[in-house]
Amino acid sequence: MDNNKNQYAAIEAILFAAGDAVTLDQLSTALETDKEEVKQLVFELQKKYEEEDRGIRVVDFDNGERYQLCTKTEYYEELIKLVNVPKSHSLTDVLLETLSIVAYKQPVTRVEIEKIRGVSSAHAVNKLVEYNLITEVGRLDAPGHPILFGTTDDFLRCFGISSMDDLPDIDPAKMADFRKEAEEEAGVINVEV
Amino acid sequence: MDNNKNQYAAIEAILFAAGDAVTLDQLSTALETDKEEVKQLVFELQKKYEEEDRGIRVVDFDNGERYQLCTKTEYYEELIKLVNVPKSHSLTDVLLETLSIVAYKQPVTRVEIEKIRGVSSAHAVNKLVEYNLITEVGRLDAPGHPILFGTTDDFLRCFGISSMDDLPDIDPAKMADFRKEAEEEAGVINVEV
Amino acid sequence: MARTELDIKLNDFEGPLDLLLHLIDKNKFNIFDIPIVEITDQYMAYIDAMETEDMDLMSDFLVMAAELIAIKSKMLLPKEEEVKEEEEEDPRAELVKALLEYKVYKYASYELKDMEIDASKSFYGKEAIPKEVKNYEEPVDPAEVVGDVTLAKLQEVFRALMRRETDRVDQVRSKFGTITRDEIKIEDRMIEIRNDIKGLKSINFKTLLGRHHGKINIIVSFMAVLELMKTGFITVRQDEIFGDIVIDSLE
Repeated sequence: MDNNKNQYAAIEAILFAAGDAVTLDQLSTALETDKEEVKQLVFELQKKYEEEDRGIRVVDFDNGERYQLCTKTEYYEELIKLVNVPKSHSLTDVLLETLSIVAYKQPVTRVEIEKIRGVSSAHAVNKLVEYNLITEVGRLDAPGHPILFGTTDDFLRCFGISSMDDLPDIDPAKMADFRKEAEEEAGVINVEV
Repeated sequence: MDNNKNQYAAIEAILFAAGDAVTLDQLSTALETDKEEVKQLVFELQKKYEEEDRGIRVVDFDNGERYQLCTKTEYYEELIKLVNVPKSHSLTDVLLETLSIVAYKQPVTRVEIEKIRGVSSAHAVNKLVEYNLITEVGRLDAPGHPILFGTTDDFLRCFGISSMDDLPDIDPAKMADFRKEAEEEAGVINVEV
Repeated sequence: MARTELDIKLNDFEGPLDLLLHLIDKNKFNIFDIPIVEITDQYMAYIDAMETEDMDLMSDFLVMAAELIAIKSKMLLPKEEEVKEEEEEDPRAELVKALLEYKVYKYASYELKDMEIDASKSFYGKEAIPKEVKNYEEPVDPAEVVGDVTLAKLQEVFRALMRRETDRVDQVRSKFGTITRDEIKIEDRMIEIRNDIKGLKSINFKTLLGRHHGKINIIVSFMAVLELMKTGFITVRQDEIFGDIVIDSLE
């Protein structure tokens, strides 16, 4: 039997059965194959799923640290006719705003979030924790040891990204864009930001 | 795009997302395709899953009234490696005590073991049976016909002896010695029992 | 400003920064050169018209109002020498920085919203571990379990157990209550022994036991003998260690 094929099938079986994300370590242990090879196998499997016009695909999180199966978005139409769409918590603007701060600034404390938003954010933070989109990732080494928040795997799934690298750019370049925009509008340059 | 291929993908996506069994009616509705055709499609899909050395397959219930995805049994081994965290097994003091009683007093019932140990020993006995160090060797001819336990061949192998004759003597004479010893220590005078 | 223009609840804004960005946008102000007097006036008008029962939110808006007023007064202060002015920081700098940073995350949150809509079209599966796998128990290698436990160790454990078992029985001595529930009581046995040996010169303890077999009986008999000795009905002799115990009646 083609050994590689079996490995693909084994990965598919594992990912299917697990339901949740499976770590590269777990796959490597289950397949008794070293991690680099597993990574390569999954990569090829991902391509197979693409090519063969399959209904599912393999998503990877954190650059191949964790893998999970999910349906292709193309079949959403068929799915909603049948599968009870788990009414995903509607993320209000407040929650999205708070979430974007956590996503880009993590690990971040509630106080830092509030400083950026200019408004108390306890409720929003609690809701996001409740939705398992953010979670405590540690404590700040400061008086009171405030909780540091970071995003979860559910965050990645919810926004269809595989790692924080896939977040839309809002780095200094984006900031500069905003400034340029504003400057162009007014033709003034005078504040150091 | 090949229409059939898309239908296969749609079925795969639906079955994957549903998790549970999906009825032919539901599939027919979701695909907007009549039932006979859907049946044929699923049949072909089943064959694809077989042929392509895939890790999952479509099982059907009630002659194609309901369908569900499941892992191929060939890959159970990998799943077991994924799910089962290898536990380290060793003889705890409790197990050791229980084993020594079975070794030297066999055949012996659980009640007798408990009488000697002074505590209930069901868990320890079960564990030793699970480890195949002791096993049922018969039934006591008494009310309830309690199980008599004795040591196994694995026991002999593990302790590097070839038969129970190789056990350090704890024959009745020896047992009496033990008791005597114990009684002496306890300050009880030497009494013939 | 007409009341109708303000007919937006403050709850419609995420916070004071959101409101300020709205005002800047609406008035087409330059964010780097905000006309502080004007924006403060408009801001205050919103606050006055504010309908919110959320005191937390209200206080956040009020804090910003105070800040705006502080900036305004700083800017209205008479300027010192020309040279100094260039080095002096614009009182609005902090606010602008905050507004820009906030705007960045607000922008990002819109992007996230779009991404969420797309991502929600993918479905994840449920755990589907077959029962056989779930219930599977790894067969344990007995050799691994035994490890380096030797036969000698096993024997040692057994010896210790036997010793402990005797100890446990001996402890009964301190728990007469539990014995009295048995057929024989020490008191009864004392009477029996007194009757048995009455008129006899002496009797061997083993003979005395007679039909009284069993550990408990031996112990109870022995305790009874000790008791009778204490109360002066008998004396007890033992010529050598582990030798026979001979009981002499004093009655």
